Amino acid sequence: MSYFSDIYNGVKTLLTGMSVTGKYFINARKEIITQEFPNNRATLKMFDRFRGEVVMPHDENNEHRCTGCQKCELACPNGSIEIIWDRVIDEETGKKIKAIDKHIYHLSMCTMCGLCIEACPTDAIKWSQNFSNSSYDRTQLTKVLNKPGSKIAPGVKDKE
Amino acid sequence: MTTTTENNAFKSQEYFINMGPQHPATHGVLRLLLTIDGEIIKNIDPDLGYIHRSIEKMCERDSYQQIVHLTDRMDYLSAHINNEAVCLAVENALGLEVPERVKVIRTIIAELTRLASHQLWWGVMGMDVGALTTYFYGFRDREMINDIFEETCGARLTMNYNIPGGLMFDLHPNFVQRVKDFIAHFKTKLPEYDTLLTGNVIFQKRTQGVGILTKEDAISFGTTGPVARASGFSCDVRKHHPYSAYDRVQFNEALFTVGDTFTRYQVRIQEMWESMAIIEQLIDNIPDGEFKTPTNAVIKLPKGEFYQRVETARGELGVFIVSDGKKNPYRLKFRSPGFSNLSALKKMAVGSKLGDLVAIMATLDIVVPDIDR
Amino acid sequence: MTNSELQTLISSWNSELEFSEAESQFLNITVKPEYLHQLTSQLKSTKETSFDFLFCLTGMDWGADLGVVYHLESTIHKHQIVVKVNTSDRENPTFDSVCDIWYTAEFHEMEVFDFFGIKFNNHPNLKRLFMPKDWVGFPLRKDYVDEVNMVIK
Amino acid sequence: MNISLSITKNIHDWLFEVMSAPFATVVENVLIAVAFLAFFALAGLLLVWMERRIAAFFQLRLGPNRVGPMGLFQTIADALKLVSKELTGPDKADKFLYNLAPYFVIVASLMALSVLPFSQEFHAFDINIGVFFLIAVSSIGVIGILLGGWSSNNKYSLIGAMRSGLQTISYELSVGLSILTIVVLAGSLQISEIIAAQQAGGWFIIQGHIPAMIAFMIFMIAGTAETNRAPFDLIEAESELGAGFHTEYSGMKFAYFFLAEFINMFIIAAIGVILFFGGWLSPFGITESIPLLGIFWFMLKVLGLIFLMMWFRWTFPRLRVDQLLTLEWKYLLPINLFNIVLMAVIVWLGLTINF
Repeated sequence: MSYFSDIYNGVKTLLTGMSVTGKYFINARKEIITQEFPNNRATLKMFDRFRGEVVMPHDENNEHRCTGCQKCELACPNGSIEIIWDRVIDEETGKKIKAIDKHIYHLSMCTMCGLCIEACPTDAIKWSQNFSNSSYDRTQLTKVLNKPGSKIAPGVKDKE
Repeated sequence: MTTTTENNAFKSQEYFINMGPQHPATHGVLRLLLTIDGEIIKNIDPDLGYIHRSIEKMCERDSYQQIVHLTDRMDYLSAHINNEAVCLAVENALGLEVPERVKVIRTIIAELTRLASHQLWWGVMGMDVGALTTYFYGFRDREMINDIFEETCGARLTMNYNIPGGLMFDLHPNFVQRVKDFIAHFKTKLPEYDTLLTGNVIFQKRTQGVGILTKEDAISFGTTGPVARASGFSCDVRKHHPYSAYDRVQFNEALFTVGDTFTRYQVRIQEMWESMAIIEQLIDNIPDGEFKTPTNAVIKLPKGEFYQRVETARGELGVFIVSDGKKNPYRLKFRSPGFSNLSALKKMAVGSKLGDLVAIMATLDIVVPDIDR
Repeated sequence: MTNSELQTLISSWNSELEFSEAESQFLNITVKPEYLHQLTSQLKSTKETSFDFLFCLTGMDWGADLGVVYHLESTIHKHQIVVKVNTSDRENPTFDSVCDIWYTAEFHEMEVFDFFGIKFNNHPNLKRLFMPKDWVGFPLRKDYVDEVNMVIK
Repeated sequence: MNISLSITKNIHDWLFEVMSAPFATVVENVLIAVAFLAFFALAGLLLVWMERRIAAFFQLRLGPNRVGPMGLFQTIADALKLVSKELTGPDKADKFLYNLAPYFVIVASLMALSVLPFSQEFHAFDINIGVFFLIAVSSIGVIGILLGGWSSNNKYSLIGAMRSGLQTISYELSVGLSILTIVVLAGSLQISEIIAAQQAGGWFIIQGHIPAMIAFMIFMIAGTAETNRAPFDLIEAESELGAGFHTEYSGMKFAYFFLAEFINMFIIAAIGVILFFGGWLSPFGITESIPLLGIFWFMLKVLGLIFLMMWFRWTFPRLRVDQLLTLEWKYLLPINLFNIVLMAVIVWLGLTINF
């Protein structure tokens, strides 16, 4: 009679379901996947390619590789990058060349699409793996990427 | 609940209820204006646009490289597939042939995206019908895929890994091993999904015979993806209009005929098996070669109209580009799967109960940013 | 059916259709607004064509004209076609609704109305779907100006 | 040798020695009330913590683990937060009923608590219709839920309240009938006598074998429904109704509902233990001589049944409202009626298993 087989099957499926959760309950110690975030901050390592924020690496002589070509500024879909540049006289050739005054990066507008880093011909900017970018003050999210007093590394030229 | 003078005590007392924009079952900021009689739904009137960002208007302003990252923000659960759609449209318009390696990698990541999307859906489906634990089991497995994405693409959700012409950078060396580990892991966990939820008598009673959509209606409402395939409408773009590497893999299109909530559930479970089969066929033979074909820094499409269809986790995504030869499109239309699927909701849910509506919404697998764009 | 067969068949119904395959991967039919409903219902009901799947409905602003582009597919014969309809009336553009032929058009036409201000006759529930009810203007038109919210590069 | 516990009796005697009778009665009642309120709060908090911890383990999470050892003080912290919160309510609510509703729920569960025996001669109120009293009192709670849902002037709350009404009315039958099955076996409504009968002849779940087990299963299902917990949490149904009947409650008023739910769970589990698992009796009578350990055994069994209810909750999907009624009227009720007859026949023919 289907009435009783219904009850039997129903109870059976319920018990199989309970066996799955029960198994996890017993093995809870091994199976737990929670990461206790602020506690593991010291050991937490992001993947190399993780897109945290855009940074401009400087070498030990406080030199960066940005020529001020503005390709990143053009590539950015959101206008997160603004470059303030000037023309200076190149010491080697004596010609006037572009040099950045400030490479301004608005982290608050950035969508981490990576187009600026793709566009950069001299690898002047790259991703950092810094992941906790929140801040109480919005103005702190506007960053100047080149350090004060920094210069362009010698030999870095715009590819024409 | 105002009664007019015409209404007497014996007439049914219909009333309005606002389901959303803040409601756990609408999965985002979707507002449904329900007309309800007791528990029975009499009418559904969706009100959209709570996260409308005018992506189509923004696309008319942006260059073709920049458009790609906007599509991440549409159906964020199939972000990679959305990217792929725009890239394929641009490549086809340019007549650009991408390397084999790119095609295979795109296909693998697209299937991983589909798996991740369906895992999340499975968890949420369980939660919507009241079994909260499924959510965490679904997320546990999804995390592994997200880690794979993060290692290779640098982001977990909005990956932006595709660019017109290929990929942004090459695969991470660990990628193949990680994917194999994941497949091995998930093959033991997917049967557990079935024992926990699919076989459960309460779940079956909640879903079987609920929200039936016939094949004719499924076609007429333009539903695609699992929703349409549950009704017997064979609409898998991967089969009918193969793109990337789908022409060289063997897989079955998950087709059912009943078209109720339970079959829509089954389609997605079966699609997870098929996705794993596709990945297994490709993962060992990723061809060597370049990871992109160089394009001009400024891409200009020839004058004309270009249409590209891809199969996202929710159904068919269409990208319709009208170009006037400039560096940005004249008009770009996204035919989003969720929007058409949502239009069938009224047909499915009117006459059923409030609890059924939640189950039906769960199997529509709505992602509101995809609908609002 | 191939595109040329489709063209021969469909042109026999109505002499005022314009066919074109240039700059597109589909066969394009441009139809006058007054014949739109007749043509589309014929496209669906005729056995040889049976375009039962409207997979995309796009509103267009061609600069001077406003129009709608219908992408159709037959789930039986697997052929596709594009139907275009245009009007030069920018003040009060009106077409016939096709949502009695394909139910999906109901939502898509609401979207087109919302963004382009194109009205559809016989539409059951034409309202602003995405934009607020009191929004002024139709954002996807080319002549739409919003100095506050729009950033032009 | 029996060390008599008789805590309540001793206190009672001592009070009546040092004071005049009317005054002593008042003091005694106040003491009992304070004791039960304290128990209510503590047990509620502990059960909330237990639920969260157990749910976390089912779901591969850690659960609360920051405040106190193993997060034990987490619920106390939460309660403090709730006390300090502003009591907001909808403008157009029926203020009087809206404020009254939480107390109905609380009073109902407190009254039911009063007849539970925690050990031998360790209960407040050993009334001779004890089981009947429990059934009667436990149905008061639904009035609070109905009032709360109705007076909130919120349609979701109203739907939740209406669902709760039909659910409680239906499942009250099953709880009552399955209890009745055991009363047939015990031959008494008084709780102390029910336990005494089990002391003499073994726990009722063994004594009454098949019908008792059926009755136990029905009791657990119906009891879960009575406490409005998943898979019968239609009145809250967070994915359908937001929070159901208590959507509009905040702060301590919400906490009353919340605590009452857990105390009701405790009560249902306690009734189950009293009727089927011998109350405070130890298994095989191993600690019969030390009545103080009765508290331990009683709590252990109750927590066991509560764990079972939590296991249900974190495994099963929710039923739909018509399926809820189908389950009761088409399955549980006919089986239950048949079961009573079966039990009566077994008792009549003396087919019970006695040790």
